[in-house]
Amino acid sequence: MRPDKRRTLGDAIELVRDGDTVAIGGALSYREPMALVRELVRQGRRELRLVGSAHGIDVDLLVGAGVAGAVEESYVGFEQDLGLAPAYRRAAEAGSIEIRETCCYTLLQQLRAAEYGLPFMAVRGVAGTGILGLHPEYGEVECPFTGERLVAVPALAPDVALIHGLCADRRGNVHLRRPLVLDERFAHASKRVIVTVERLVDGDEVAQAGVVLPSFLVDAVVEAPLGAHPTSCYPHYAYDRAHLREWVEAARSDDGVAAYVDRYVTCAGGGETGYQEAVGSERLAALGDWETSTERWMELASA
Amino acid sequence: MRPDKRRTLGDAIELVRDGDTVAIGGALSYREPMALVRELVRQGRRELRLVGSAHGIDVDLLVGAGVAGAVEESYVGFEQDLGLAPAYRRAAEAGSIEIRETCCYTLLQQLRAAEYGLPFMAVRGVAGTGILGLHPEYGEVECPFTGERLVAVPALAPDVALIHGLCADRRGNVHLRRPLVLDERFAHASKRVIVTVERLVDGDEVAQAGVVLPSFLVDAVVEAPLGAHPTSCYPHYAYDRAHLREWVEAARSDDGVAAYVDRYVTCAGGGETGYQEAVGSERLAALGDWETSTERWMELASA
Amino acid sequence: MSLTEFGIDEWVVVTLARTIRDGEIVFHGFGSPCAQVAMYVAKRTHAPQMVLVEGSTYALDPEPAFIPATSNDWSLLRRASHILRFEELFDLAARGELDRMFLSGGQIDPYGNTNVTAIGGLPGPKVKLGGGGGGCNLSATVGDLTLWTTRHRSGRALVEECDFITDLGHRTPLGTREEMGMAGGGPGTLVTELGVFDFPEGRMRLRELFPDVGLDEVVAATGFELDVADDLRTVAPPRFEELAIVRSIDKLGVRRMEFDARELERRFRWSSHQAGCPCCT
Amino acid sequence: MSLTEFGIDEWVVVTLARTIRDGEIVFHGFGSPCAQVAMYVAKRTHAPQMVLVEGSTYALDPEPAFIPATSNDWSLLRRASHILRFEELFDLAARGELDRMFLSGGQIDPYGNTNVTAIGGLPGPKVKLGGGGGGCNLSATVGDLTLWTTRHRSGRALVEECDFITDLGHRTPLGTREEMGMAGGGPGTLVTELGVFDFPEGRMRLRELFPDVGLDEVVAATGFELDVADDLRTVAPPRFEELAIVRSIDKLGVRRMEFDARELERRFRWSSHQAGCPCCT
Repeated sequence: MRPDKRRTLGDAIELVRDGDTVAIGGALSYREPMALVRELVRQGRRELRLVGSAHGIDVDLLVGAGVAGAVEESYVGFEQDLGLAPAYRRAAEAGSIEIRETCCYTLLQQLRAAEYGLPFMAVRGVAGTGILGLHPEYGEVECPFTGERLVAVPALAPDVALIHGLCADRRGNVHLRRPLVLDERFAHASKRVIVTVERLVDGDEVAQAGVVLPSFLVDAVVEAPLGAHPTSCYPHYAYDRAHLREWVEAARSDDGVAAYVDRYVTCAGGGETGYQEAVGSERLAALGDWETSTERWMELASA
Repeated sequence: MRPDKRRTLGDAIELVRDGDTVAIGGALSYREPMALVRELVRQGRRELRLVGSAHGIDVDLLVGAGVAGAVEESYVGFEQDLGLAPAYRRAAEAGSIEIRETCCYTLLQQLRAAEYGLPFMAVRGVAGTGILGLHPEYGEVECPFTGERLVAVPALAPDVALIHGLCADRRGNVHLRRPLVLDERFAHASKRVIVTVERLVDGDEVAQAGVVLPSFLVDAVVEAPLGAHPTSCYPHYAYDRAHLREWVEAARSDDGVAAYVDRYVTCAGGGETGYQEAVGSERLAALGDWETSTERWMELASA
Repeated sequence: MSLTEFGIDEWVVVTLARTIRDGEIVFHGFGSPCAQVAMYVAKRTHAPQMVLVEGSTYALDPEPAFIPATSNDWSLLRRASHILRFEELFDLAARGELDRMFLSGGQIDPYGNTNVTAIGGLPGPKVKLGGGGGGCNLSATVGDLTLWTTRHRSGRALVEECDFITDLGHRTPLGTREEMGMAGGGPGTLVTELGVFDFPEGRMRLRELFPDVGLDEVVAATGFELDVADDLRTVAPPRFEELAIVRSIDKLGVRRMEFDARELERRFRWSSHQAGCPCCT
Repeated sequence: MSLTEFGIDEWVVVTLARTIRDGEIVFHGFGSPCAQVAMYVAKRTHAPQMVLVEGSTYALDPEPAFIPATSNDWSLLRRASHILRFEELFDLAARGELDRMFLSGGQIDPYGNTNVTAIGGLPGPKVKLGGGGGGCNLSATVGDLTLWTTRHRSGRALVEECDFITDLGHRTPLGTREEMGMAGGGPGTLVTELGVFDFPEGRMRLRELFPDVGLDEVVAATGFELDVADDLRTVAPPRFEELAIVRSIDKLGVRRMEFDARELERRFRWSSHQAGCPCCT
């Protein structure tokens, strides 16, 4: 048998060191590895350099809780619905974190370079924009065939990728469903990969469901049901819009962030059990109702 | 409704012009678009430039029948089983076709450049090998970050890709199953895409099965049951090893090729119906038996 | 609301929809309800053959029962023919096969450059905005861009110069698109809650006004010298069918989230003869 | 055949299997039955934690009921935990995470360069071989290469210089791997039907002989001056368990396709005391 990669949340997060470049899977309010994010807060990691595409509460919480030192995401916020990410915005405006804003595609090309074992990749855009000015590490390359000069971006191999999946076996074969966002690319490009899943299952079941991340990419797998909450993890649960609203309200001040962290993250119950108790089991169960009817789903979506 | 992309085999192959660079899907004795290959022979296309990874009877037949002018594949043959590809070998040794042998990965990088809209991609290997000498179109690029000099390969956008899939709808949404070989990359990188399928189905069924090539990539879709024969198209049929042996025997001489083409390709019955009659319906049906037992599958595999 | 009465939110959505040509592959960014709803309107009216690419799921031609307030939600996958991989969407755009994209901005300059990164620029922003998602690269290579903003009247949206250029318009301090080797066509249309603009020779020009808006209001709200078309017109009103689709697809009214409450009070109704433009009520 | 008697095909397969270290990610090329069967032997004996990547399907750790004569066949997917995409396999190798690959060649030179493209070179080949598949790039970056040939005795396989270099050994006319910036380790072992070679300082050296082969035969069959280890040994015999696995996995005997009929007549049996090397019969 292949090594057993099951870990506790606490042990898994020990693979993340202060100062690491950390890729966060999922997007916006969808399948973000929130249990891992909360554990980073509990363990008090510092100066993490976050990379990702378009994100929400994951990055905002890590910034608010003082875990992040630099943020290289393409977007952080709550869309037209709940608006700007308060903690991220405040830290950016105060200059307390480094804002290395990127573009989804530029990040993709940097991950591809790492995944392909190449030192750089070219991109077509970026020239002429302010994004270029934020990244002195970008360069230029001349096409040996056409003579075109293109922006070149260096390979980016995150130290750790954090991903929340649907199910996995103990060896670390992971099933995800689309949208995959950058989860696959993060897993291939990163040096270490930590995956939480709703359910640990046997190898046959994950193979049947469809392996998206094969075990050799994965260093640790943690069973963390509801581990994406308050973001969605379909088909298990829809996103918890009311909880996001609560965060956005709280995050408008440092005190609010502290109170949120105290209530939900480092709460007395401890760990994810404590989190789920603080949120309330009835409410968590209700998020699984999305499939009962369109009306119910709309109700959840406008909660 | 989206345009109806259903075509006859004959109409579809009119999208291929003499001299075109043609990418052929599948590999070895697996899911090669043989109905399209045979139609190319019937319509007498000339000077095609074939590109692909590791192939077998598809390329050997096109070379034998005088359709190919250049071959840029990573391998052409019948493995340890039936050995070298006789027609390809003879043409190569006679100098009647241009041998532009490539490597699977180099080809992948060239297709990726086309798919990514970039004029070139870098590869790590190739330097020091004879393959480099066959390709004056390759160049060199220096990494702007590390100073490494890497082999650069130009974007390769085939004029046409020929792919055989499992099912599709009339709009051209195509379902394939793994192994996908380079089928996906060909479809994304090529200017025109022609797909034959075992079965035309409605949109719901192909969506349920899983679309791998979305319709906007596909220019023509042709229902061609048994269209991969004598290569396999699981779960519909195993490969026809005895037929491959017959080809390999025939292909040892130009007369043998002509006799094969006459009997199977341009036969009196005409088109694919004629082909299937020449092969024999009982025999074709037997290839679908692979799933009945391991013993039956082994029997087919050693026919 | 009856189909003889409608709001500016609906009119903006329909106006955005009409910038789509049939057969195009069209993409809206995430967090863009007006553009998102507009794409469904187009798909179900004049552009049945467009390929609708959802803004964060990259689902193709889904038929959602409702539009949720977040863009990456399974409700947006319903009946999709396919879900593109992240990579496939961006590669499609990079090789020039994505025909149209919708982009908005906290700031938009006369060349159609947009800033969704930071008011006051970076570092040291006055207001850190959310960020551009994939717009920075997409704006360089997508065939045609439809811009929109629902905050024109604020006076802070259309500015002489963006504090930060996130997405490319027709010209930046580095030169024109051509000079920078950017293959995409750049912004073709800008729709605001005040009117519609085109970009002749790459510079914004007022082309159409909503009927309850005066030219002077637009001038006052615009932070640069306004070019105005000689034949300035009224924005064509929505058809009943289009309105019905807006309401049926956007049951939760997420499109309204983009507007100030005051703008949502603007109400239009069809004049009884249905010939000309609707009157404001 | 009883488990006390075995052929050179089986012994070669087992010897190949033993070059695999537990935990490695290992790949065989297509059309390579000996290497293919060897990987299953290793997986089921000393290397249970290896990741077995099938040669053309890129299936991970399948448990085929039999090995077919073609490499891209669904029979090779049975119980696979996953099927890698074409791209994933090659990228894995390019970034240096594919630990071992098996490569053969119509010609192999003292540095372990191989020619699977054309005897007589290109253009104007004397014999056009099939081609190298992905070996040209893979050989540059894979951690460790195990080479093999079953045609050593022909005198045409081990040559002073390849007519064409398809896959990289330790040194080409352009220089060493290091000088060319190739990160892979190059060939570590060559197994032929006559013996086993290692590559100290990047040049082939005879390390072990099969018991029915004389050093003079190897010298005669080798097209360059042969380095021989001081402590030349006999190839370690297969264990019963290994033989049983070879036979159970390769029910169709596809491994034998790689050998001349005469070689297949070579038969070995365990000496009754089971201590030393098997005797030839």
